Amino acid sequence: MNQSLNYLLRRLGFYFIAAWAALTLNFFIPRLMPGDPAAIIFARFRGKLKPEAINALRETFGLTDEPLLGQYWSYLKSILQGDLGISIAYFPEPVTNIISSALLWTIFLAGFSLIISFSLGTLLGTIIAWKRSGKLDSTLPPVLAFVGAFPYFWLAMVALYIFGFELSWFPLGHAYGDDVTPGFNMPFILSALYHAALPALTMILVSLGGWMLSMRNIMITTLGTDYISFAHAKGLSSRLIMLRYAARNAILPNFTGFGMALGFVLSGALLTEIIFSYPGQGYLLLQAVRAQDFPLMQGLFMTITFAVLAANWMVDIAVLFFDPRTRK
Amino acid sequence: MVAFGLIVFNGCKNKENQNARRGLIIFQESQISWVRNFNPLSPAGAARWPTSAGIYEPLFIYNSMSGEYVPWLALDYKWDKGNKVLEMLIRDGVKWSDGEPFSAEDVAFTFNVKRKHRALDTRDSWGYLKEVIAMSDTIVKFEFKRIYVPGFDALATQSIVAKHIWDKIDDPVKYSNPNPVGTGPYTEIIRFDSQLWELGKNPNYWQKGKPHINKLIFPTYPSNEQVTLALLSGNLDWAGAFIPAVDRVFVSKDTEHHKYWFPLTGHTTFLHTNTQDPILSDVRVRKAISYAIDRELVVKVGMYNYTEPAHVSGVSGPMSKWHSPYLNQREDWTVYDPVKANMLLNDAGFNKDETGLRHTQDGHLLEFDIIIVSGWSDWIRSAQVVSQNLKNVGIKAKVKTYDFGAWISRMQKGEFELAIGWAEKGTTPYALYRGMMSSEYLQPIGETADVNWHRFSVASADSLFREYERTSDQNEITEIIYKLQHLFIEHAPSVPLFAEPSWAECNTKYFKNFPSAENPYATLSPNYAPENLFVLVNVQNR
Amino acid sequence: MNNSVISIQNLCVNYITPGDPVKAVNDVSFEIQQGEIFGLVGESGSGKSTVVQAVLRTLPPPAVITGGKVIINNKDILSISNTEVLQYRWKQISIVMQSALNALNPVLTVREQIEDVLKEHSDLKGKAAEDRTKELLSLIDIDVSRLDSYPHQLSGGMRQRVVIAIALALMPPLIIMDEPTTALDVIVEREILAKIIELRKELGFTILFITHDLNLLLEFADRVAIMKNGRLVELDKAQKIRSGGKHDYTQKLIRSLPSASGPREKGLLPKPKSLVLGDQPILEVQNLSKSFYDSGIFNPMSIDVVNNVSFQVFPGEIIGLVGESGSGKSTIAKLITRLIRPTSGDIFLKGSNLKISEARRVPLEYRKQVQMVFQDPFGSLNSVHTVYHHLARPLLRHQLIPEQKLFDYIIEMLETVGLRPGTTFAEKFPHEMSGGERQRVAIARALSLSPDLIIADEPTSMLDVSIRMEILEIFARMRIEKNLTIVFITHDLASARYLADRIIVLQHGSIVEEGIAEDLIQSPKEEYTKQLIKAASPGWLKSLSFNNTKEKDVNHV
Amino acid sequence: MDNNQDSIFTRWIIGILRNRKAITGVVIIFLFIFLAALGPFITQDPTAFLSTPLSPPSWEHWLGTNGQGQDVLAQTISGARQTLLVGFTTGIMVVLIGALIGGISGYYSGRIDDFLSLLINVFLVMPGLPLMVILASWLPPGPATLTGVLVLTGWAWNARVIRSQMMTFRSRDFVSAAIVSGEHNIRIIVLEIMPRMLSLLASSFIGASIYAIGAQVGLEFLGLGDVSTVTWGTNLYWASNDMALLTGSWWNFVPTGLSIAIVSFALTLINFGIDEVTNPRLIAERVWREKIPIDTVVNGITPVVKDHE
Repeated sequence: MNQSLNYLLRRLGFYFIAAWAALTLNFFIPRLMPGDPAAIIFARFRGKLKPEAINALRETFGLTDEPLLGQYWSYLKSILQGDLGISIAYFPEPVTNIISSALLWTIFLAGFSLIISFSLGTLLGTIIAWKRSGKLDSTLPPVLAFVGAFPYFWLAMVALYIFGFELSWFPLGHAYGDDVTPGFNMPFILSALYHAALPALTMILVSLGGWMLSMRNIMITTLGTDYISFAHAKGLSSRLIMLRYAARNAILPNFTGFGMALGFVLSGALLTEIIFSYPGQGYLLLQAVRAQDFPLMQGLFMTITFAVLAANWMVDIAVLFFDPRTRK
Repeated sequence: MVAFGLIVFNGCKNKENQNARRGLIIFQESQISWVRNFNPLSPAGAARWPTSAGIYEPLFIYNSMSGEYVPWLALDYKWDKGNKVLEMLIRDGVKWSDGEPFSAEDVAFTFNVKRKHRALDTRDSWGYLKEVIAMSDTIVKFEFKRIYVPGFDALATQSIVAKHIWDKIDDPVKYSNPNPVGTGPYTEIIRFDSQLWELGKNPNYWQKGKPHINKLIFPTYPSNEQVTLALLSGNLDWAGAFIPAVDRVFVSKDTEHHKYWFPLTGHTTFLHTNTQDPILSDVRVRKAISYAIDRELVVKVGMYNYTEPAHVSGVSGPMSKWHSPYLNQREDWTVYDPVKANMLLNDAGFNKDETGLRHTQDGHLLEFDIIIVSGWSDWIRSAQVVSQNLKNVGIKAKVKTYDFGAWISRMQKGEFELAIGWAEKGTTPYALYRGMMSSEYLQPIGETADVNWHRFSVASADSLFREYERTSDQNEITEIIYKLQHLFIEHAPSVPLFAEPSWAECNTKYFKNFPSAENPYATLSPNYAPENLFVLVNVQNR
Repeated sequence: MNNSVISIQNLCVNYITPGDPVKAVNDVSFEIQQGEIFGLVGESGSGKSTVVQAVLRTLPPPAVITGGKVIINNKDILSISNTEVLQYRWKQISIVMQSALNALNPVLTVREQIEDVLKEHSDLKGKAAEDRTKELLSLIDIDVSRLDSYPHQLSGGMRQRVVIAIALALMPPLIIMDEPTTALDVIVEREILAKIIELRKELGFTILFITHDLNLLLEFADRVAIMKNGRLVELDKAQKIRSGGKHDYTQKLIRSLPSASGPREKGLLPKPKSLVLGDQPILEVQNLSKSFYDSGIFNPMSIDVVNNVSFQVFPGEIIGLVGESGSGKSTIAKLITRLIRPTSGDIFLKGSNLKISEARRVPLEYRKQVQMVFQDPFGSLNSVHTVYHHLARPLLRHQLIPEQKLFDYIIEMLETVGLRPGTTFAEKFPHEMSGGERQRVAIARALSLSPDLIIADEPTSMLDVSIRMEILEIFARMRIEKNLTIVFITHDLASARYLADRIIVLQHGSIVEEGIAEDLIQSPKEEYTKQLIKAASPGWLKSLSFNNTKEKDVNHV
Repeated sequence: MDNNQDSIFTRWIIGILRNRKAITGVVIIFLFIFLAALGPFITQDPTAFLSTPLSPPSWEHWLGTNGQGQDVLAQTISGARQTLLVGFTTGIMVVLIGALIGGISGYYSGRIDDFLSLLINVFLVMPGLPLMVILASWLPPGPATLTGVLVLTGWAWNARVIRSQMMTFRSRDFVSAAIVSGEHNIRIIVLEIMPRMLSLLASSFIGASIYAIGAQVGLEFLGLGDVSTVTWGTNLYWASNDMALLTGSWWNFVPTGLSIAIVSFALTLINFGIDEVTNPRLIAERVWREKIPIDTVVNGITPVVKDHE
C-alpha cells in the first residue's frame, strides 16, 4: 500500500505543477490582452473618460500599476486564500459567487452526460467487439461516427429546433422550470432532469461513438491476449469471459481517457450551454472574454482546470482500485 | 432511460409557461445567470435592468419620440444667474417604497455621493458642478463652476437614491444593494434565482393606480436566437433584441399578437475616417468615400432594411426637426454617386492602374483597413458592402475584425484608418457635432480620446460650441445647430452610413398598450433607460 | 481393447488468408494411451501448438478446422454442438498454455481464477470451493497465503505452478502442456518439470507434452511424435528416438545441442589450432556496477543489476558470460557497447579508457571497434530497410570503404556469412528472410566494420534449435579466419562450453566462477555452477526426482 | 532501394488503397480539395450580394441564397478552402510538433524526458476550449490565429501518443544496433524510427485534422474567427445570425453542416482503414469471416468446416 500511496502522491505532485502552470498562464494571458478594462467599461456605457473617475474605478477593480512580478505574487497569494477577486462585468460581485452556481450546473449537465455516454459507449464497445460478426458491429460504428462528424452545435441547434421548438417535447432552455423552487424537492429535481435531457442527449449522441470505438479497439487487443485464450480453454461461459476477463481489463486504459474527457466535456459544454441557454460556466466564460472581465475569466479557467485535475486524480485512485498492478 | 421517458411525457403537457401570465416577461440584457445587483449608481453598469429606471427614477425623462423632457420626480426647472444656477422643483408626495417620504434632500444627497466617489460620476457632472444643495423639501439648487447648459441632461436623468438608506453605506461603489428601496413603479424583489428573477409592484408608488401589472419577470437568455425562440413560443412578452427578417421569423407566426417596432433613434452609425491619416486628411477623399457607398445596399444587406441611409446632416428620425432649412442648398454628399467619387479621387491625384485600383503619387496602393468589433454582425455585413463599393472606385478596403477591447482601444488611440462606429448622442445634435468637430476632446494619435476618434477639429465650430453651452434660448440653440450642420457637410469629418434604429418586440396576447408607430408615446425598446419607464407604467393586462 | 484417452484422426487445420489457405496441420493422426506422457516436438511453424488448440477448439481466427476427427470418450469433438464443446473443455482436457506467464488474468486473484473454473464446471461452492482451491495450491507447493495474490505479485515459476493448479482443478483425464517451461530459467524449469512428473505419479493423469526441445522431452516422455511443416514425420517410443530415430530431421534435432557435461564431443565448433593470446587485454572491465533507480517519496529504491564485475578479454579470445535471467549478463553487454552508462567502474579498450565509461557521447572510434549481435534477429533489423541499407549505413558512417567499392564489399560480407548469392539477399527486406538468415545479416553487419570486439548477446536463443549450431559455427569460423575477439553471452552453458575458451558464470549481477571452459565444466567449484551444469545435462530428471527414493542409492553405486 | 516492390511503404499504401473504407474516404477528401481549389473558377463570387436574401434553391442559385442574398453554393464551395487549409495545416503542424516533442521526449530518457513529458501532461490537462476561446479572442482573428490556437491546444495529445510509441521503439534492438554502429541520434530518429511510425503519424495527422476542422468551425461559430471571410465556420455563424432555422431556410445551414460532416466522416473512414491495414489481426479476421459460413462463427470455438479447401 506504501507503493500506491507513493504513486498517488507523485501524481498529486504532478497535478500541483500542472495547476501552477495553468495559474501562471492564467495570470499572464489576460495581461497581454490589449485594452484597459476600466476604459472598456466606460466605453461600453458611453461614459466620459475623466482621469479621476477612471483611476478611481481602476482602483476599485484592483488594477494596479505594480510591477508584474509583484502582481503575480499577490495573485498567487489571494488564490491560495480562495479569493478570486471581483468581477468587472458583474461588479462588485466576487467571482466566487458568480462561478459557484454556474459550476454546479455545468458539472451536473456535463458529468451526467459524460457518465451515461461513457458507460453506454463502453458497454456497446464491449458488445460489438465481442460479437464481431453481428450486424451491430458493421452498422453502429459508422453510423455513430457519421453522427459524431457533424459539428456539435449544428446538431444541437437542429435538435433544439425540432424537439424543443417544433415538437415541444423538451424545454427551449434553462436548467429548471420557472414554476419550481430550487432546493431538494421532487418537482425541482424532475424539472432539472427534464431540462438537462435534451442537451445531455445531444452531448451523448456525439460522444458515444468515440467511447464505443475506443473500447472496441482495446477490447479487440485484449481478446488477442493469452489469458483470454486460456479462459476460453477453461470452458468458461461467454458472458463471464466477455465481462470478467476481457472488458474488465480493457476498460482500464479507457479510465484515463475518462479523466481527460472530463476536462474536455466541462469546457466543451460551452457550446451546449449557449445553444440551450443553460446557466453553466461555459457561456459565462465567453461572456467574460467578450467583456474583458479578467478576474472572472481567470476564475473560470482556474476552476475548470482544478476540476479537471481533481477528476484526473480521482481517476488515478479509481485505476489504483481497479487495476491491482498499480498497487504493489 | 426510464427517467427520460417520464420527463418527455411530462414535457408534452407543458408547452407554454402557464404561470407566467401573472407578470410581464421581459428580455433586455443577454445573460446566462443573474447576479443580484440593484445599485443604480453602479459605475460598471452591472445593475439589473430596470434598476436605474423602474426601481429608481430620474428627475426628468427625455422622450425621444416627442423630443421633450417629461417631468418625473421633478416638476419643473429654471436657469438663473446667467445660466450659472439651475433650480429644480421636486415633486411633492412621493414616497420611497419603504414608506419614507422622498424629498429634495435625497436629490442633493445623490449628487453629493457622486462627488465623493468619483468612480460613480460616469458622466462627469462634477466637471462643471460646484455645489448641489437642497434649498427646501421641494427645491434643489445646482450651482455651476462654469456656464454649461448641456449639463442639464446628466442632472435631469440621474436616478435618485434614498438618503436614509445610502448614507449608511460605506462604499457605494462596491455596494450591490440586494434589497433596493426606490421610488419607481416596481421595487419589490419577489424572487431571485440565477436563471430567473421577479420584480413586484411598489406598494407606495406615487402615480395612483399604476403600474397595472403585478410583477415583471426576467428570465435569462444568452443570445438573440434564444430570445427569438422564447418570443415565438410565447415565453416572452417584451424584448429588445435584434431579429433578422423579423416579419418572416416573428410576425408571420401570429400576426395578431406578434408586434415589433424598430423606430429610428435619430442617431447615425458612421464610417469613421481617421483624419490624421495623410490620405484621409483630404476632404476630397472622405467625400469620395461617401459618394462611393451604396447606402441602400448597406441598409438592405447589413441592416435587413430596418433603417434608412444616413441623412446629409448625420441626424434623422425624431431629430429631423433640427434639420436646417437651407440643406437643399448644401452638398448632398451621402447619395450614391460613383462617378463623382471617381472624379474626386482623380482630382486628389489618386490614379487608377490597369487593374482598376488607385495609387498614391509615390506609387503605393490606395488601401485601407476597416476595423470592426468581431461578432457585431450587422456592422461586419455593412463593412463588407462598403468594402465592395470602395473597390468599385479603386480603393482597396479590407475588413478586419477585433475583439471589443482591442477595437475600442484602437479607436480611442486613433490607431485605425476606417472603422464603423457610433458617434456621440444627445438630446440635440449638438452632442454629435461636438464629438465630430470640437478641439475639446482632440487627442494626438496614441493618446486615449473618448470621443472624436477620427480626430478632427475646426476653429469655427469651436466658437459655436462655446456659444451653445452658454445659452438656454431655444432660438439661439436652433440657429447654432443649423450652422454646425453646414460646417459638418462642408468638412465631412466622418462619413455617416445609416440611421440607427432601436430594437423592440412585444407580444400583445396578454398585455396591451405597448407603444407603437400608431401610439408613439415612447420608444418601445427596453434598451433606452429611463424612457422605458413610460412603458412600465402604461402597459396593462389585456 | 482401446484404452486411448484421445484419438486424433487425419486432423487438418487451415489458416485462411486473402489468397490460398495455409495448411497449418495436414493430416495428422495419433492416439494417446491412458497414463502415458506423450511428447509432441517441432520447431516454430511446425503446427504442434495448432494441433492441441484444434483439439480444444480454441484456435482463434483465421483458423478453420477442415477435416479429421478428435475422439474423446467415443465422441467426436469436431462434430458436437457448441454447448457441448464448452462442457468438455477442462472436464476432459485441460491445458497449461505456452506463454503461461501471460495466461493469468492480471486483474483477478489466484483464488478467483481457480474458483471460476470450479463454479463453471462443478458443484463446489463456498467453503468446499475454497478447500479445493487450497488443496490445489498445496499440491503445487504454493503457500496458501498466496491465495489472494494477483498474478503480478508472483514470480514466473509460481505463476506457472498456479496455471498447473488450475489445470488440475477438475482432474481431467488428459492434461496438455504446451511449452510450459519455455520462458523459465533452466533451474526453475527443471524443478517444475520434476513437480509435474511427481504429480503424475501421484495422481495418474495423462500428459500431452509439447515442446521444441527434443532433448528435454527424451528425459521423461514415453512416446514422442515429431512434427514438421504441419505433418507428423515420426512417431515412436522415446528410447527409439533417443537412439537416433528414423527420419533425418529427427537426427538433426537430437544433435542440435550438445551436453554441458560429460566428455567433450569432437568436431563440434572448430577452435584454432593453437590459441595464442596477447598479454595486453583488448577489453578490461574494472569494478563495473549498474544500478537502476526507482524514485519515490518514501522509499527510493535502487536495484543493483550489475555489481562490481571485473574481467579481462584478450585478443583472439572467445569468452562466455553465462547466467540465468536477472544475472546481469545482458546489462554487461549493454554497458560494454555503451548503450547505457555504468553507475561506477571503468571500461578500457586496448588499455585506454577514451572517456568511454563516463562520456555521454561515445567516441566514434569506439563505435567502430566494438560491435554487437543481438538476441532477436527480427528486432535488430529495421523492417523498413533492405539488407543492403543495414550494411551500408555503418560503412558510410565510418567511411571505411570508398563508395564505389561499397556494393562489392557488402556482397562479399553477405557471402562470408553464408548468404548466397549475396546480390539477391542484398535487396531483401527482413520479413522476406528466415530467422537464421536474419541473424546472419546481423552478424555480417557486425563483421563489416572489422571490429576488434564483438559482443554477441544470446545470438541463438530466439532461433529454432536445428539451426543454432550453424550460427555458432559462423562465430567459431570467423574467429579463426579474422582473429576476432568475441564476448559470447548466453544462458546455455552447453553452447558456451563449445564456443568459448573461457567461461564466466554470473548470478545476481556478480561473478560466481571463472575459468577455462573445459576445466569449469569438468570440475566446477561453486554449487551454483554445479547446478547449472546438472540442469543442462541428460539424465537430470532422474537425479532430481529420485532425490527422495531408494533409486538414489542405485545411482551412487 | 527502398522503393522496392516489397517495401513496407508500398505494401502499406497498397493496403490502404485496397481498403474499401480508406479508399472511399480518400476519394471524398480529394473531391473536396478539388472543389475547394477550383471553387473560384466555377462558382459565383461568394461575397457578392446577388439576390433576394433567403431565397430558396432555384436554377439560378442551386442552393438558394443566404440572409444577405449571397449564393450558398458558392459560399459552401469556397468555404471549404480556408476550413480545409486551416484543418490540414493544423494537422500537419500538430503531427510535426508532436513528433518533435514526443519523439525527443521518448527517445532521450532522463531529464529531457522528465521536462518534456511534464510539459505534455500539463498541456493535456489544461482545458483546451477555454484556452482556445481566450486566445482566439485576444489574437487578431484569421486563419493564422486559428491555426496557432488549435495547434497550441492540440499538440499535446499527439505528442503523448508519439512519445509512448517512440519509447517502445527506443528499446527495440534495431535502434540499439544503429547506436552501436555509430549512427547519429537525429538520424536514427528520422531515418530509422519515424518510418516505422508511419501509420501512427498518418492517423495522428488525420485525427488532428478532424479535431482542427471541428474546433475551428466551433470557434468561428462563436464569432471568434474572422467572420468577414468565407469559411464553413463563418457560414454557420451567419446562418445562425440570420436565424436560418427559424426562417425555415434549411439550405442556409444544411449544405455547410453536411459538408463538414462528410469531410470529417471521410477522414474517420481513412483512419478506420489505416487501423485495419496496420492491424494484421483485423485483416486476417475479416478475410476469415468472409470465407467461412456465418453460422459457424462463435466466439472462442474454432469452426469446423469440413468441405472447405
